[in-house]
Amino acid sequence: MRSYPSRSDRRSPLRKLRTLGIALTAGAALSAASLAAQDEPDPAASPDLFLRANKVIVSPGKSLDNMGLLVRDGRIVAMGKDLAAPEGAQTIEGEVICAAFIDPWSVAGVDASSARSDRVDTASRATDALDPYGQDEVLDDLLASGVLMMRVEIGSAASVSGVGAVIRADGATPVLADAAISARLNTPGLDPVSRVGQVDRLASALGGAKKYADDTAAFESNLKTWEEEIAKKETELTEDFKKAKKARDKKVKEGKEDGEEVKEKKYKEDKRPSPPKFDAKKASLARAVGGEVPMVIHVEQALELRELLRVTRPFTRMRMVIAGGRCALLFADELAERGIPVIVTPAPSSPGGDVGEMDPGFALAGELSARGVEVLIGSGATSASASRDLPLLAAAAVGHGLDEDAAFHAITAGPARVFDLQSKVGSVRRGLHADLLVLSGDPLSSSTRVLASISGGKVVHQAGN
Amino acid sequence: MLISCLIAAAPLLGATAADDAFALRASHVHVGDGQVVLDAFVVVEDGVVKSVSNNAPRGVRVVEVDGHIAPGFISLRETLGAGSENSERTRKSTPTADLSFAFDPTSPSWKGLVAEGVTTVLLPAGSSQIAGGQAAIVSPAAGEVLKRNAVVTLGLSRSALGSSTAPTSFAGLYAHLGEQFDAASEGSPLADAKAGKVPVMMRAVTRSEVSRALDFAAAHGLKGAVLGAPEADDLVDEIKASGLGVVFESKAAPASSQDVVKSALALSKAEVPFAFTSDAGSQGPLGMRMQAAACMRAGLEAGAALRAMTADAARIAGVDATHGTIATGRAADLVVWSGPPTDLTSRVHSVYAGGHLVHSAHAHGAHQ
Amino acid sequence: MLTSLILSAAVAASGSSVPADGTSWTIHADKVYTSTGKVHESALIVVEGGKIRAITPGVEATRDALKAAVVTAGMIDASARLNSGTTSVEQSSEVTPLVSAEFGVDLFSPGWGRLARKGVTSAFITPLNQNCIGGMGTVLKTAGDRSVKGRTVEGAPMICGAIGSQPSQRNSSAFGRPTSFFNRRPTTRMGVEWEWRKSLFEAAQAKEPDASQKVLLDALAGKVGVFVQAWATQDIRTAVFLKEEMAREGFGEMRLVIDAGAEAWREPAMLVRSNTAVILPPVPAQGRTTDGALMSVECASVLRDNGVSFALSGHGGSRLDLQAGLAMRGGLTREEALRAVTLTPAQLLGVDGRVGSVEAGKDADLILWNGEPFEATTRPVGVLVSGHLALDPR
Amino acid sequence: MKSSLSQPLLALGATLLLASSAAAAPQVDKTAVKAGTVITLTGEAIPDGVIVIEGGRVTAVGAASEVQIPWDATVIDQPGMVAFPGFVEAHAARGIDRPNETLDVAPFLDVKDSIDPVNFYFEEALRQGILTINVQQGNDTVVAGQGMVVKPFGMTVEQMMVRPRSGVKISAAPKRGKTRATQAQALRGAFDDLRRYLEEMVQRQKDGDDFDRREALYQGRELEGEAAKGKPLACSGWTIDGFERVPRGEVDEKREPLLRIIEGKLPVIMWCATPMDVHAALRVAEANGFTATMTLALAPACWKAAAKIKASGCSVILAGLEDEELDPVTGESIETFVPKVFHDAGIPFALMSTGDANRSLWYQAARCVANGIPRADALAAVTTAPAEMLGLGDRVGKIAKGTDGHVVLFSGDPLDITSVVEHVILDGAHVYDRSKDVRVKQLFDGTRPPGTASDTSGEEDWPGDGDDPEGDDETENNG
Repeated sequence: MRSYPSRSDRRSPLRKLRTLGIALTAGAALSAASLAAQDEPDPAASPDLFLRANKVIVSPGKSLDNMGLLVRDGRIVAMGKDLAAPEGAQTIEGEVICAAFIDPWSVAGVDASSARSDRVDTASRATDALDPYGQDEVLDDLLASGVLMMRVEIGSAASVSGVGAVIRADGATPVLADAAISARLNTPGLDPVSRVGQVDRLASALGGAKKYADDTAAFESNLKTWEEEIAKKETELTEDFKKAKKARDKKVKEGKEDGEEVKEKKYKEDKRPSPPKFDAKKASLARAVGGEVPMVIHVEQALELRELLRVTRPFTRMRMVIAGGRCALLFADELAERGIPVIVTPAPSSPGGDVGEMDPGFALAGELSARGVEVLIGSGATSASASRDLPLLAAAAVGHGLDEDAAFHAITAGPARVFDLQSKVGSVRRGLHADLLVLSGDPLSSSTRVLASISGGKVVHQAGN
Repeated sequence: MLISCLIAAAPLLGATAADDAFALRASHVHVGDGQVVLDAFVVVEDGVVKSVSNNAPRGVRVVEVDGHIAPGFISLRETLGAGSENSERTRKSTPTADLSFAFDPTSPSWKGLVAEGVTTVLLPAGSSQIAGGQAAIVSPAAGEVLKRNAVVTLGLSRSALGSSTAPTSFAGLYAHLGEQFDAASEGSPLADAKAGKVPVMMRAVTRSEVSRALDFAAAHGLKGAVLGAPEADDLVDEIKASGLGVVFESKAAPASSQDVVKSALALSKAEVPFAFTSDAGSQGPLGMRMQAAACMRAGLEAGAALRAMTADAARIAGVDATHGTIATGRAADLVVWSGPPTDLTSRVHSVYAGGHLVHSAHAHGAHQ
Repeated sequence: MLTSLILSAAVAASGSSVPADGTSWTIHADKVYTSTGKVHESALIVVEGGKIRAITPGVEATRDALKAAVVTAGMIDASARLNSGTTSVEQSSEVTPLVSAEFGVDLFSPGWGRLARKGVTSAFITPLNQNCIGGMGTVLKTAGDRSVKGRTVEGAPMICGAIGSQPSQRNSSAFGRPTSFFNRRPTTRMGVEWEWRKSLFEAAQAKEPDASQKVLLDALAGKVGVFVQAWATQDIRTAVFLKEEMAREGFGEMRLVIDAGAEAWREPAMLVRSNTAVILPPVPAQGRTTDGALMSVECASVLRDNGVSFALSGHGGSRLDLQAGLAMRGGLTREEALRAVTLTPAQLLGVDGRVGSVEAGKDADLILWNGEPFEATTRPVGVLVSGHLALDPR
Repeated sequence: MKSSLSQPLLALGATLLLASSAAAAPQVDKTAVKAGTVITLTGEAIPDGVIVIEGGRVTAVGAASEVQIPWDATVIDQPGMVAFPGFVEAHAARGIDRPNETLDVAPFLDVKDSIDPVNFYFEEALRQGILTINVQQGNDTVVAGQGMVVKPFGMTVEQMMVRPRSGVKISAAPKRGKTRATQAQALRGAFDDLRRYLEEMVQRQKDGDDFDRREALYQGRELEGEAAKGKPLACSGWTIDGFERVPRGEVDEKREPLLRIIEGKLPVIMWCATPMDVHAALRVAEANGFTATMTLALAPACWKAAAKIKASGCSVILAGLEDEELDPVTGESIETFVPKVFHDAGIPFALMSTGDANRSLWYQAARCVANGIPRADALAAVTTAPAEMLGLGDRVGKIAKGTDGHVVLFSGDPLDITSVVEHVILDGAHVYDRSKDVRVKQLFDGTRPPGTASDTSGEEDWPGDGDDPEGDDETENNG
């Protein structure tokens, strides 16, 4: 099991990797093996695990007092006030138990060059760039800070950057290999015309993908009808065969007599319809247009966002998510009405609360949520280690007007819902995956410590050792 | 948002008439040295704290505030408003330069900083000079210089070395600095630093830069602090022995820079005074609190975190007689919080600088 | 009788458990090469407070002794090139005798541990070779104390510089360029030689010499050694001719050491004549190395055959024990190779009073080998630096 | 520079020696090598042993007392020397004029067309006692061309050839201009494209057949039952129904090698620069069913994926002996001796020689011994192990009845730092004699014997070398 104790001295996992030798890499290898077995919790997880706390936050704003939790094979199998620890179960107690934090916008666990690349397309996959080795240190710190899952992207320098994944910080293992397609409309230093141009290019790409999807659908129906016709024709022909043969034999006979070749009857039939030329990029983008996966678009400024909201109206099935959105307040009503969530990144670097500028800084989250927009809080994929700040960012958002439950939602249930994982993680219920935190106090309070991090039923961090 | 800003803007123009005497009553009063007085009255007179006690003062207007009162935060480096005016490029050393003249009181960005509860700021010289000048301590809210020639700033990191200007080597740097100190005439800044009258702030980043700086400080009997030193925990014994403090530079995300977090914990364990910087220009006004909160989530006590942003910061800057704590005779730089001041989830209700209300988050709230 | 006494003392010492400071040990080796020509069989070495206290041959290992097949003195890299690069050399002038290399030292660089674990226990640190006369070098232990002072091994002072292409690299004429102090001589080898001669002459003829000229005067008088990097034949010649010219001028006999003398094998007679010592650079992978100098594994034995005093070096990046092995491949005996990485460099740097051989009273800088030293099939399995375990054999 | 007139003549002489013996090689029928020690690598070393080579193959090996030397055999008697099978280089992107094409996917290329018989590298290999070399393209690729196993002697590629089409070089590490994500994408794309191409082929065939059938029905003809023209697709990764309908000959020759890869008929050498590349490599191999025929060529850092590799059953070629990482927290360097990790994990491994003349395969093996790997296993990693990987286990890497007539005579034990190669017998022909070696004689001036081209393929082709403190060359670490 790959569980690092929190570092008490200046020793990094590398050292441990070395000292523990292969045993550790076995862990990493194992987790990578689960690439195939997607989102199923690791069956080889530790034995029974029993958690107890004075307060269990089952979902934002809803908590139960003095509960026990039983974790088995990576899942929460029982919850109850008078639930007792079974024989031989590892027991961890704390003040608060809640769902693990999920960073909806991160590059942690992704190979750095792929994360920064500008050479990716819609068919590129974040799962191809997961690096459990190179970012040992970073991932280790995430486990300690309670951020156990991230939605990761690649190609932060590309306008459209392909299929992102939701991964566990523990070994950078995928939970969901196709979490979202992501695009960017924030190329710095462009003049207004080309800024709008960016949006139009995105729009036409979406349009192209939609057409490709339609063509494919059309081909499939055509093929169906053609096959039916041909089948019919074939049965007819088989029925008429004897007659046809007689006729021919006759001809042949006559032919023999006046020594000339038989002229065969010309046979005609409709050609088999051919599929549209295969295009991996379009095929991938089409899934976002069709709403199979969310479409996350990083946009900060008003011009782009206004344009974007306009051009995307026709794509009714697309599930759009705005990332960044410093100017989102200006369009709060439309965002709320169209149910478009916003991943706010209250970067400490944004000049605070200064309304001379368009950037409301830390107050953005609070004000958007007050206007009925679903707010997620993400670390902004600026660097792999940035995700570590997630609970701090959420807390700071509370300090600037966001409701405490909304802030908690923004880094747990929210991301889980937006990226179709609510049936697995993001809240604490029987049957859900055991991705949990045991805390010494309220999740967002600065004086709270993460006592234990449980990822897919495994204890991946425990304070003190 | 808009309203609050207008409110905040007003005092900066010095428009409010100061209450010459009033008292604030709060459920918690954080003195700044670690202790907390419950349900206390803070009496302010002529911009100075007159008393902190549990019994109501007579004859002064009492303002009930709901929440916690804490000393205004002190940032030990802030280049906001100074822009690039804080380092002289033509010379490697300008020890007598006075940073108070780099202070731009009208810079709009100060508002953001005040709104985060920072009432006192140290303006040091940039790190590209070796002896860049004397840092000034200013009140961004009042737009005033509180103390000139407060701290001598020294740049002992690689960024003080030139690639095609002398010195290019640490040997050259220390030779140069040595000469500066030896040549320092009575009463000059460097002489005062040697005499221990004025604290120094030496920027040193890598461990070897820090240990060289410590040696130099020991050789010349300097007091004050090292600025930078993210890996201070690796040198905690040496630093403890040197009697110097450490000022951590707030980093861009992640604020929970593990180096700084580990170092802060180690220093606090060894009882070495340390402080943070806000660097709002690059890190935003919250950088300082984020860093402190990161340390707390890793185990630093709230009291220690608050000290680092108030009392200890004042001590390092040599202004602990007037700032950094809520006690009789100290400047009335007070911040009213919705909860514990070190908790990121707490909001700033109102900010007083020298007894003036300089920021109020909501039209209602602090004042009934 | 006597031995038995020492032995009992030794055993007593070894019997006592290791003191807290962790600089006292007993070590048993099947074979000890002392670097002084002596070889002890099955010897017990007692280390106390970082010093070698006693060596007792022909005894069995005590229970708590560190065991090794062979023990030798720690290696001394006379050209370790372990400094923090450009920040170690003051380039605002071409001649900076007052600069001390210790300011360029970064004790926290991983290079130190790397050296120590490979058996290098002392290293000569010089300013980067970008100046004609860069400044004073210094000998540091590769592990142990956390301060430069604590690591320093006081030796004969050495002024370090370079002759060849390096010192002229960044310089240029001011024409059409933004002016910087790089607009100056030397831009050629001639210029480099000119800078050397100029500064030496000026020092020698100065009415009242300034601080840096005093250093150069000591160099001319042979009180301060002159450590000159010179890869190729023409540069080695320049250095020697300079020394001889100064002698003719009656300025004094410089104590000259050629660093990185890859092509010293070409004209050994000249080196003998001028009694100049040579530090050989690592053997290049394919014939040629810096400044186009040619070198092969045989160079060391050529110098030996001609009676030139020489040491081997690793330039930080290359394992010094491998260099010794390659010298053996080129014809040196094991003992000669050992001397060239221990006692000889110690003598050249004037630190042989403390390090360079396995003798009672010297620093406990020891390498524990798992076989005969410098073989490709062996390596240091334990290293002591001033008694500190830099590599634990257990 | 001591350039004498005699020197070029000497060089000429040497080449003549080589040339003549090359020409002579077929004629030399019977050779017997007597040596003080014969290391066969099939068992204990034989003191004072004899090796008899007839028609280029070893016909007898044993103690002088037991082996009968044919009366008409040429006897090479070196009582002071040690006879050794000769080293096997499992992988070298050298001796060719350019290690890589710009093309992403080019499995149809063959190094045969770029091997340069007079390349300096082969001369040096002979001098180092490396008698079997698997020449492959470089790592800067997605799917590169096919390699070839050669011996470092001969005037033409045909003379040198031991086995053609020895395997295709694939890289899991990003080619220049690609990232890990796009490299994996390109790799996946290459095989997806093959699959789509084959599916379309089959579809066209099906359509055609169906049409013929219906036409016959319509015209009332009996359709002469068409026999399946091809073989079914034998890929354990994926398959295509009705592939047997397609005649193999119709498969585009540019794609044909990929088809042979997924059918496990063409071995793969997969380059990985980091442990995460190993995951990518195994993913694509599993998906396309060539894990069993894949050998991993690894940069030192890949030791961290040892467990994963062990599970895959792949054998590995190690480019570089030591991995060094800087602890991100302390900045301390952490060294790992890579072969030990694989040895302890029980993964078959081969070593690679660096460009350093003084630290060839013998040195790589010796370092393994120094770091605690048993001598037998260390020697295997430069002889029998790579031989097995190349499917030449019964021919090279050891001396036994029936193996190729290769013998290297060392001046001492092959792993001694002072030992050098004195003689090389290749297919029974005496092709190298150190006493006549121009370069050794002229060691002090770097001239090359006339007619040897320089080795153009650079070391940078193996990032492993760079990471490897053992494999350093003149490094000024004060820049």
